[in-house]
Amino acid sequence: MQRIGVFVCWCGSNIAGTVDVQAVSDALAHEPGVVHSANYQYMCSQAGQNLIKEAIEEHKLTGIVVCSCSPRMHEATFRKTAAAAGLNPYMVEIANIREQCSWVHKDMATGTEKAIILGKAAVAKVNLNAPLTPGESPVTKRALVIGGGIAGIQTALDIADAGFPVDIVETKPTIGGKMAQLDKTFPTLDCAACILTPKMVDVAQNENIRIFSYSEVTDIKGFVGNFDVTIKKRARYVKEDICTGCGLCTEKCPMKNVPNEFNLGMDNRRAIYIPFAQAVPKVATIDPEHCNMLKNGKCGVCAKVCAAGAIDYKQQDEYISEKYGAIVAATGFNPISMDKFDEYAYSQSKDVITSLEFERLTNAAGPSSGHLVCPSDGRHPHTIVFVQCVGSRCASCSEKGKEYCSKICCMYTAKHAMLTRDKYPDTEVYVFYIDVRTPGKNFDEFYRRAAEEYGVKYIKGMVGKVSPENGKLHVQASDLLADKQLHIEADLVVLAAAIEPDKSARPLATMLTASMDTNDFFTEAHPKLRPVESPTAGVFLSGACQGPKDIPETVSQAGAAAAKVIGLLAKDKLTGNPCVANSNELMCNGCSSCERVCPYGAITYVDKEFRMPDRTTKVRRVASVNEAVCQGCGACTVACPSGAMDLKGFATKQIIAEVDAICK
Amino acid sequence: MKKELEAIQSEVIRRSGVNPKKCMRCGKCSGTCPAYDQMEYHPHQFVYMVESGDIEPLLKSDSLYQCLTCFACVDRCPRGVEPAKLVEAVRLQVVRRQGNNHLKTDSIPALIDEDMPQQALVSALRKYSK
Amino acid sequence: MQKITADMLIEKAVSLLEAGTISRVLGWKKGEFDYDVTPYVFADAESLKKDFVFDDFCGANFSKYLVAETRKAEGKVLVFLKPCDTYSFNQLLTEHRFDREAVYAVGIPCEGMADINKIKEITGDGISSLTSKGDKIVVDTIYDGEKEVDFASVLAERCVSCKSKKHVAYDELMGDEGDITDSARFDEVAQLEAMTEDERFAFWQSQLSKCIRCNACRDICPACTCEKCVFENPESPVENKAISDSFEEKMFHIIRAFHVAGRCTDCGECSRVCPQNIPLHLLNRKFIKDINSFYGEYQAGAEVGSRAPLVDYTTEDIEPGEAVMKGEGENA
Amino acid sequence: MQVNGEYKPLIVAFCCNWCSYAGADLAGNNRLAYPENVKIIKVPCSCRVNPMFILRAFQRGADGVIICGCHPGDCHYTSGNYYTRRRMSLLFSMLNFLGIEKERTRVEWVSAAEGAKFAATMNEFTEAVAALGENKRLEDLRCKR
Amino acid sequence: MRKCSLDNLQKVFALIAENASLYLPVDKVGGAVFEKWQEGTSYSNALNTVRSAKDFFFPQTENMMEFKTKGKEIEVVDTRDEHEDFVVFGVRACDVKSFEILDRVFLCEPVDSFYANRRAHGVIISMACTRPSETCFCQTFGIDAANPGADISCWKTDSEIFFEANTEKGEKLLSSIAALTEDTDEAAVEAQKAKIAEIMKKLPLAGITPDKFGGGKTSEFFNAPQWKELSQSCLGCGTCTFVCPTCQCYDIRDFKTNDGVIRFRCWDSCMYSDFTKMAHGNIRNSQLERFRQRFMHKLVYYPENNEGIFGCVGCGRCLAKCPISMNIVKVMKSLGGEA
Repeated sequence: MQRIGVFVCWCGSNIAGTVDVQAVSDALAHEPGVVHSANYQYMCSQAGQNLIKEAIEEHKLTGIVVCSCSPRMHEATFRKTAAAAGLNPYMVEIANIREQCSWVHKDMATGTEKAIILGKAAVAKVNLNAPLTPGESPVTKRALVIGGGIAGIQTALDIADAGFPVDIVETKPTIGGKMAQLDKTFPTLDCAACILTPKMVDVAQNENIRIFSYSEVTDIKGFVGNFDVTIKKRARYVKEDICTGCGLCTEKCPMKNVPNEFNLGMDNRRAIYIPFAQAVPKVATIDPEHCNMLKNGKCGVCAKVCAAGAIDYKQQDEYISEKYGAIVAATGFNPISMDKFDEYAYSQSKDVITSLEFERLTNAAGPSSGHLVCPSDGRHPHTIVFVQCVGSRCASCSEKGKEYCSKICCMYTAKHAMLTRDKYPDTEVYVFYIDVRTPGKNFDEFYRRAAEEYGVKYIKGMVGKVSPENGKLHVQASDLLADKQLHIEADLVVLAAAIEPDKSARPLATMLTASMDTNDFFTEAHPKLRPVESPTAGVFLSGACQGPKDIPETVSQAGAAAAKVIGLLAKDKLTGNPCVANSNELMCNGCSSCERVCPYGAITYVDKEFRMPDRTTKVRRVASVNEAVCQGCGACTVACPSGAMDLKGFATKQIIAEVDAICK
Repeated sequence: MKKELEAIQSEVIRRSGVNPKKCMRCGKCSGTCPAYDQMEYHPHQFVYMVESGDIEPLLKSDSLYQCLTCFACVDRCPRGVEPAKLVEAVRLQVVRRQGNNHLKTDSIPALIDEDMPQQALVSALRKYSK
Repeated sequence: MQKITADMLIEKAVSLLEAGTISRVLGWKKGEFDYDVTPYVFADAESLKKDFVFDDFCGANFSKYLVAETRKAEGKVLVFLKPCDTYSFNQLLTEHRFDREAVYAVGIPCEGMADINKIKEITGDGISSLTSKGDKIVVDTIYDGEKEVDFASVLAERCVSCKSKKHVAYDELMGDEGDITDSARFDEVAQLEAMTEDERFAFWQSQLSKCIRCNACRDICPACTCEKCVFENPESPVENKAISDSFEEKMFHIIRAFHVAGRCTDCGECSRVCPQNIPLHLLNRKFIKDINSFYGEYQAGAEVGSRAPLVDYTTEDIEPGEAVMKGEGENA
Repeated sequence: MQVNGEYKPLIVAFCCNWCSYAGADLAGNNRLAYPENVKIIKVPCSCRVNPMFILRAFQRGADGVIICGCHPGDCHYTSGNYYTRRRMSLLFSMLNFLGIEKERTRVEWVSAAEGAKFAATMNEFTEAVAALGENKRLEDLRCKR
Repeated sequence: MRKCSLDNLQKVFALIAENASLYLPVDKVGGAVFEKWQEGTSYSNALNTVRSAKDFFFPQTENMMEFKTKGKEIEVVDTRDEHEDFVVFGVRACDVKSFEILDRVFLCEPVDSFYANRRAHGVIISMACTRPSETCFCQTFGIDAANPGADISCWKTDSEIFFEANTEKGEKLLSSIAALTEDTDEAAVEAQKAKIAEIMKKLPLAGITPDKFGGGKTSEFFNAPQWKELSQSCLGCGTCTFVCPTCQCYDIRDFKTNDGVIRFRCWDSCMYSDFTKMAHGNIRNSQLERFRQRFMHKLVYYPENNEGIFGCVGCGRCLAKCPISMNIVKVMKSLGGEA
């Protein structure tokens, strides 16, 4: 029989205003097992906690019930309190009489009655609680960063600097990500390459970092501290360790007309290529789709010109298995497709471009060597129209774009407009906006400078239609403040396309058993308090895969994720959640139902010898739970017809005791 | 009068099925409207005026009949507000309240020229009569 | 009348025994009357010849015996499987309830089994002998002498709606292989679905209140092979022995049906053995019908290792609210 | 369930720890009222809810049972609510087949952000159960003395 | 001896039902059951009910008392309800005999007051069997289907029904329906008895004899090798015990209500794995032991303690209902009980 102490919190007037706390503690004092019942103004305060500690000692309590706010608020607090007084923390149950009682009911009588019933349910449960001890598991001191953009780079560098080995897996032939494609960065206008490429070099040179470029993660098993990951290193047909990155092959390759994805298809590359000059690793890659040698067995020019002998047409995909203690998702973003925005004539005219294409056009290493030209004919554009919120802030019912604000467009559009006016004062630049959102350090100043000093014409309104006419673009738009419809003959239209998570994020989330929101952004464990952690233990989030963000934000989140990873890897052992499934082997009939529903693969089967009541022995196949892997969802408990599978902390008997108490 | 206008407002909202509160004032409807120049009140203003209850001027405005019901605004509105349906709903209110049609069937032949497509006739009849 | 005779099976069993392929035979033993057969483990040719029987009354399935016998390490057991038995056989294998290597399975054709109660409805009580004769059964009674009944008219209910004459598991097949039949086995369920809620409740209240909790349905059920049933386990909060105040029997039958949902092969044994003649198979069939309609056709036991619908899901599954409406059938 | 001679439906709500229980908390934070006869039992995941719990609740005097979990696709354990969805689809269809009023059982997906939905769902469900009257068809007379 | 026309039977029922609840076999889907008579309820012609008549004195579940708890206080509440007068009509000879077997258990010291009260308040009207089934073997245990006994014996012909009171209770009841019955000689009944006797000889199980069994035979049969093969088919369900008119084992259990505990008893079956499970475990751990217990009890232990009376009445219910057709007849035969 338990000796239970009940502690009813007033929460100032939050509870006591609607619940007669004295009546609650009096009523619960008569419940079976209860030997002490008290109430106090603020149970979570130091004084309140001391009250609990003293009672545990004085009344030799074996379990306590705290009637207070939601367990989501203070369950951990009271568990620590209990532990400090020598009581197993899992002998604590919380009756939520604030969020689920005093705050939703107005009448004192009903509130009090409900609080008593909730208290009784908690007492009934504690009566069946058993002390639980979390299991321990070792930590593999190596981290995996998935995605080699600025987010992944920064996370990897920070982890490596703390002395832990890190692997970066990047699907592209080089790390660098979107930032490598940018020209300048707002609001300081420093050149993206100038600040990014040194970091890329740092990564390459860091002894603690391995880069798996042109690779992808194909399988993840295991759990926090002990992930088993399979990485598919795609064949690039070039021996990475031998290639010097001299680039001769990329000049001699006869396949000249491969669209260059780095420049968003605005120019061409060869079948063997290095994405850009500062690529890391600076190694050539053969594009098997376009290489004549790989397709038809004819050519072999690159092998002939390669002095190092790095070309290997027979190279195969390689699968690497590695163990990691922590995984960071840094899969980044992409602009959305413009397919559904036909009104802007993106598919009809080469002179309608996205902002990322604009970045490449103005980048000195871009297809036009930094000269701002119309992609259709190379002429200098005199009138440029920027359209904001293309696909951002769309109602879900419109099914065209995204409901969220893409956050970065206002600022990069201001940057583009400003840079254009700075470099080409003869251009007319219009920016059509719905709202200009500039909450960031020096952001609004930047935007105002574009409008005030650089003469960018900011027009409140939207472009309704763009139509190519006589080599020009006829832009029809509204100017809401002037209450006019505008008709502009533009040379170039730049669309600030909404951004969305990379397509690889969804399958990765499935492998990680990490949750995602409806937009396929990774969900954080807590939107405010745990913003860089996934709810799945050991999985962390860095950069735009968690939500739209700019470079400074990405870098700070990347650092934060690294700090969390370092905190994890610094531990030798992890203590798990003790509320895990356990199988009563005597009852288990080995039917495999539980194994099939377990999302974590925590259940395996073993043949065990049993001594039967009739003094014979028999060998039976029974389920066995890996407590370090089990996350305690309880799916197995219902799949099990014989009731052999139960969940510690949420045992069938405990839940039924609660049901009984509530239904009295 | 105020009461009556409120009644019209709620009737317009109910009949059109449009929630003008969804409008984020981007003006894309007006940017897209082919009849913009003919209209006294433009699509985005329609939405705002219905939302704010400023319906009286709309009832008197010719804009009601200038809307071509081409649905470009409906197609392009990023928030799914559907301004054309609002215009139609206001128009219907006016037509009903007048007790007669905006265009009499008899007066139609005079307005027809040879190039007018059959479709336009039918849609005009639908639009201008009860 | 069965196309295969006891003599043919005895011959097969004896030859396998003699060849050393098997050490014992799980079969049906002659009873007191011509209609009461008992599952029995025959260990030698002599007892087989004396007592082995196969006739129109060999309905009882061998699942429980198979689980028990294969745990004895004494060589292989020969088991004769009618088509419906093979589904249970596979389902037990899927759930690792016995070692396939310990069994030699011989598939035998089945023309359906007769229901003695149906026969008695025609002939009355006092049966002194029964003989199958083509498509007739000749019944001799102490009151009215000899009577002939059509085999088809006394076919057990579960055989009338037989789902398959095809064997899905065997080491060896005797006779001709049949086909999966296009049975109307869900008609009864559909009729109940078509009733009003009140009518359905009245129907089941009157049926389930007959239950005496003898557990025969559970103990014969090939899917109920738990080491210890939750209703019998003192550790379980639902452990219960008695029927009482009209709740416990509902709890028992709902939970039992739920536990075997997706695993029940629709063998119909539960209804056959119920001493109170409760149509328990309708509960299981309701689940099967719903599973087919919600998640696509699924036949438990058709394939070893198939994933039962309740331990599976798709992200597009029907929502419970819609499911309940859909579960009311075409009539909803 | 009778309270002072008046019928007040007793609703047992099983809420998953990660979404719906938090949603209920949010309803509380926003002071969104719902009937006091809604009593919440926390489970780690909606897939922890055994049909036995539901029947037990009815046996002991509940008039309605609702299971709340994360929206499909959002389960903290990735797949728990998908199993819940299948299990409850079949169970509730079976209860309906037995003539138990289908309005007494429900599954609702309530996210941690949907405090308003939680309160609205509870109000609506309570009303629906209230309209049915007391649970007679799954009652246990021994519990009603 | 009294008689009345079958046309008047409903009137007799109505008259009896004025003073006590009257139960009689009624045809239902799936077999006859005892049901309370109401206007229009018709008497079944079935040979026997699916469940035996023991329910009237020894119901499947019976509340014994209730504990109400309030806080930490307990109040004991008497919930007994076995004091209602009732009449059971149409009980067959086998079931009538079963009451004697139950009486010897429940009415010996210490007397089971629940059972005793029900016995005291119940009047049994029996009915002779004219068409026994092939599963009947009551004669094995010296029961005369033609002389069913109990408080009142009845015989039914095509047009009439004959009553003969055997006890004081029976006399009283019979006199209460005197207005609807008339005196008669015994000729018709004697003719029927003779006819029944002829039929009994023809029954297939007529040759089964209990002579080999009885008190003092424990050592002879306990370790008989036959138990192994007899029990191997047994599924361990409780069908035989629950349809049996003489099985009298019960379990006492507590049911937790919303405000206390109901202590009730319910039928138990020696075939169940948890039968007689005690703190140290179970005394009969294999199905063989449990199976043997049931038949040894009926054929050896019971007669040993009850002057040679066997614990079986040959009603044949277990023969008809066992899922795998294992039954006492097969056991007796296997152990040598065939003439």
